[in-house]
Amino acid sequence: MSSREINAKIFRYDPEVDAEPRFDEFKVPLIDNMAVLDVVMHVQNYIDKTLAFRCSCRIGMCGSCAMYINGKPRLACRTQVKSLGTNNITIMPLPNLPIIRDLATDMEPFFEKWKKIKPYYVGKSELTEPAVIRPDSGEREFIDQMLDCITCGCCYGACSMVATNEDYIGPAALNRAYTLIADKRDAIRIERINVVGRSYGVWRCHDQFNCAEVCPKKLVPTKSIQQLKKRCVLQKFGIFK
Amino acid sequence: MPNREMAASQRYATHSQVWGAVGMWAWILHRITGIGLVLYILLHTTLMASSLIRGSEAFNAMLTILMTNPVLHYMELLLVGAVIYHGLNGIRLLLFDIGIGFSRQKEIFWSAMAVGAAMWIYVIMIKLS
Amino acid sequence: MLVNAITWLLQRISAALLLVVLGLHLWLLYVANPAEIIQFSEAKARLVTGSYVTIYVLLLLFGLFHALNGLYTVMVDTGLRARLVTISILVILGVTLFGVGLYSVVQFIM
Amino acid sequence: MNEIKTDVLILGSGGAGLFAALHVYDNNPSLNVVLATKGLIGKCGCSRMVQGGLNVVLNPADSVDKHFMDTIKGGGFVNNQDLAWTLVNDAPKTVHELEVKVGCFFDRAEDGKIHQKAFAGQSFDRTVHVADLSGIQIIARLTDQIFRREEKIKVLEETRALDLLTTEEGDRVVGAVMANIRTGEIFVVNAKVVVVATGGAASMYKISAPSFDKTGDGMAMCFRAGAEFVDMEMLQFHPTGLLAGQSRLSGSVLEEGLRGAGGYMINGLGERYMERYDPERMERSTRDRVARAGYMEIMAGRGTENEGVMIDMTHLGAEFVEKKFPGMCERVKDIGKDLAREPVEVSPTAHFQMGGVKIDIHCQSSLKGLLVAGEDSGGVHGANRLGGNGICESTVFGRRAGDTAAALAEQEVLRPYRQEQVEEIKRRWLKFYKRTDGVDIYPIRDEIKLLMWEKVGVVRDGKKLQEAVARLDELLEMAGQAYVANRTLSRYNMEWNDIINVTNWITVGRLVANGALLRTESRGSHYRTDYVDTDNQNWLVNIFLKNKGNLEIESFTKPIVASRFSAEEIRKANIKY
Repeated sequence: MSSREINAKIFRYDPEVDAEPRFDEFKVPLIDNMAVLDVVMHVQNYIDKTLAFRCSCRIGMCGSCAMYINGKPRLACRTQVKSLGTNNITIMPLPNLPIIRDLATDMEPFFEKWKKIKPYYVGKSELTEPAVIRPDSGEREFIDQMLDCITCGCCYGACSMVATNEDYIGPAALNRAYTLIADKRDAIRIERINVVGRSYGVWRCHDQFNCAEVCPKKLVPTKSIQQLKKRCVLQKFGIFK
Repeated sequence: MPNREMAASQRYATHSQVWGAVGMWAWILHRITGIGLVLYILLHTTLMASSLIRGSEAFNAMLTILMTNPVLHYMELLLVGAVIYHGLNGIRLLLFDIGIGFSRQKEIFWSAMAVGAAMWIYVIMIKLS
Repeated sequence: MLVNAITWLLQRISAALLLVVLGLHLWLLYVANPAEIIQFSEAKARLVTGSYVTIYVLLLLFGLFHALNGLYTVMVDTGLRARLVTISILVILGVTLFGVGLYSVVQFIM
Repeated sequence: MNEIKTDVLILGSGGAGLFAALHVYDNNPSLNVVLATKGLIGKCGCSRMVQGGLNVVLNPADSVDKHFMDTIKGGGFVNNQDLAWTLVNDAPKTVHELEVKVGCFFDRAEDGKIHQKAFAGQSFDRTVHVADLSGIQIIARLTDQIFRREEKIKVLEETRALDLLTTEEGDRVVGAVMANIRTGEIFVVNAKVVVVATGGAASMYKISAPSFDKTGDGMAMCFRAGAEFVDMEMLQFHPTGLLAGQSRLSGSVLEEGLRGAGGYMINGLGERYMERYDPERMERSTRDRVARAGYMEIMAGRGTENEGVMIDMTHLGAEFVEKKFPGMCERVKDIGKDLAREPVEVSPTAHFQMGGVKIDIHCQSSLKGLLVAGEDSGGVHGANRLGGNGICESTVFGRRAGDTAAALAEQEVLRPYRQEQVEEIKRRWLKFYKRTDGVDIYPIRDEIKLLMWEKVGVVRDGKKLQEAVARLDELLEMAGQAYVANRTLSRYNMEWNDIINVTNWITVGRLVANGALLRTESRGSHYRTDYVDTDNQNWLVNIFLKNKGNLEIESFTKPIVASRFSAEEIRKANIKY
């Protein structure tokens, strides 16, 4: 890391024009606190203006800039160049998603599946006031940890079950389903259980932990999915209502 | 509006994987050993029955072949290894299924591997002695 | 299609039981029985007791279910479409093998 | 060219845009809504980035009157009091709806009720929050509710509006010309009502907090369409923007709750410098004062070597800080520092525009058919916004805009747009593709960021403002001469989008600079070294700006809307800013 220069190898592909993708190499000066997002922005602003990528908030809250960086899906804004331990950075688009151009992927399949689990809260009609839930009651212990999902798609890109089965709903959507199914305020939990219990749902997860490995928010979707499996079985025996 | 139609023309997607993760390797090995064991079980049941159909002498002859052939002898060690791995990693998976060990999945994997290695070495020593 | 939940659960249960039964099987073969080559007569001698027979029948049952259901899971994971056909084939295969295995066990008892 | 006809067109998918769409649907599910957003839905813009939370009166010991007084006091008394009153009055309803209908779950206090934390500039602990990253949950839940109503709410992602379409008389908005960023396709949305909620343009400063895609597009479009603006000189600097060298992480906000919880601001010499500026409230003073104090310390040479000051949380105990502010600790860790265990370098950072399009309490702008909500609108916060009133504004007024839009869409008919205006707009934005040579947009972008920071920044004076006004006019001209490197590439062309972004920045920047030049006093976030005093005799007025035609700026002033706390009372209270 002594060199003040970064070799960035960036995936280029325009589906309308190119038959095959290619890699372009760029030399980018290293600055302090440089994030991978700084690298691609430098390239686009000052070297090759035609590069395409997506970003928005640059502080890891919007989840727009997920890319496959040095062998792992990561948020470009939250990945410090220093943390990669090398000056050679290979940047590719997020796996398992169609490519719009270069590093910008089409999140459509991800959100189609997201919508499938009915990701929206439907309050119970009798709940007209904010529920009174004491923090020490333990009722929301695990839900609140898993609510921080920013739908960046890193887990979706990392999941080899998504890669091999295009119907699999994927970790992010299942995690969201869990947060709603475990939420006692919600009215359509059984409906959701019936969705996630189908063959494209929780049963495709085989505890690989790739999602947890790459999640920039340090969530463990595997655990949410396990909780869902348990509830599916309980519901089958009429215990979960 | 045009967004939706867009997707169809853009079929290309990369499927790069996360190779650094322990869980990924654990799963791959679990699958490989699993499929191997399925094949073995098919072979095992049919071989047993097909030799027994011809009586106890045929059975003894068959087992003598199976248990003295040096190649098969080493293959058998592999088989035992596969069973040990599949079983121990299976215990790890069962732990997850009852909700234990998510934050320690890597440590659990390596501990299971250590136990498995000891068991396998023990079997190898018995077999080769 | 909550049959998924049941097969998933059965896969876990069979796994847990296999750990015991297969463990016993291997123990008998490698530790308790130091003989180089297994003889029909020895095997027959072991299988006279009812508990041994039970172990082997269970081993057959759990083993086959676990193996074939596992195989099916692998196929579904990789995007299998012809589900019903596959299930039918696997069920027939399973039943046949169970019959074949049972035949072997019976040979030892008789 | 494609054309979409709809009842309501909503631009922007932050708190205001999403809530507006939701309320149009919930008021009348038969109405068609088109929700266009420049990025991915719920992901672009700043509502998502909200950290602190949302000010609301829930506790019986608190009162909306107190919240109102805090808001106008914090705002230097130039707030539109009707709007400020609407804000504080609707806030409880909004939080109620967020919890009960939308499904948010805010942090709970020991007794199981919603927890409210301390924020600066407030007489009561009333900020509702989800740890220290509240925006994620608020916006994620709202977005999911949009998905639920997808049949009638058509979401156009990565689709930006280029300009608004008006009738011949110019007094009514009838839709917008849009560009699909992914395909480059230009098309028209013809609507009965247009809701603009795209956010401000604080990103035009060298050190700034907003997300990159928020470039004041809505404001610039409204200006070009002829809407009236109010108090554009009022642009807030947040006192604690993280300093990360040249990295684009620089400027991202460390939340207000840090100061609320008792964090110290110290300068390069280790002094708690707020003693000199607001000895009474110290670090819990309003943002404008703390930001200016920091800036002045830096200017006086008492800053750190990277031209910053420091926020020090260490005396509160590492465990407390890590538990209460996990998101902030994480963010600081990215640049190799430890918020819980050492002082962290920060700088004032351009954050929020209090000024904006003039609206009434129904979000109606000066043009018929044009509703504006959220940061694009002006008047709610006066000269300075309180922390926690931001997402509060966007949700409160987003709801209102939705209600108004539904009512209007039921009454109004769909009026035709003018094809020649469409052609003109297309010419304006597509000319950059026609040139083979011209101006590179990125040096212009870098220049405007520096220009705004140095001349229209935390501390201003007449001479610098005049220079800025003149230079901004030149830069607008120059940006018009820009060209794109690859003329045939209309699909996801970031350079073309940046040309539009920079043009919109300059458009809004001109309003800020001109407004600042007109206001010859200091008040709230507007501070002039040539007029350091707050002049309550002459300047309890709002400055209005609008497009005279040809992008020339026309200005006029009106006394403040003081419907609840009169100008006389304000003068008597004699609070200096």
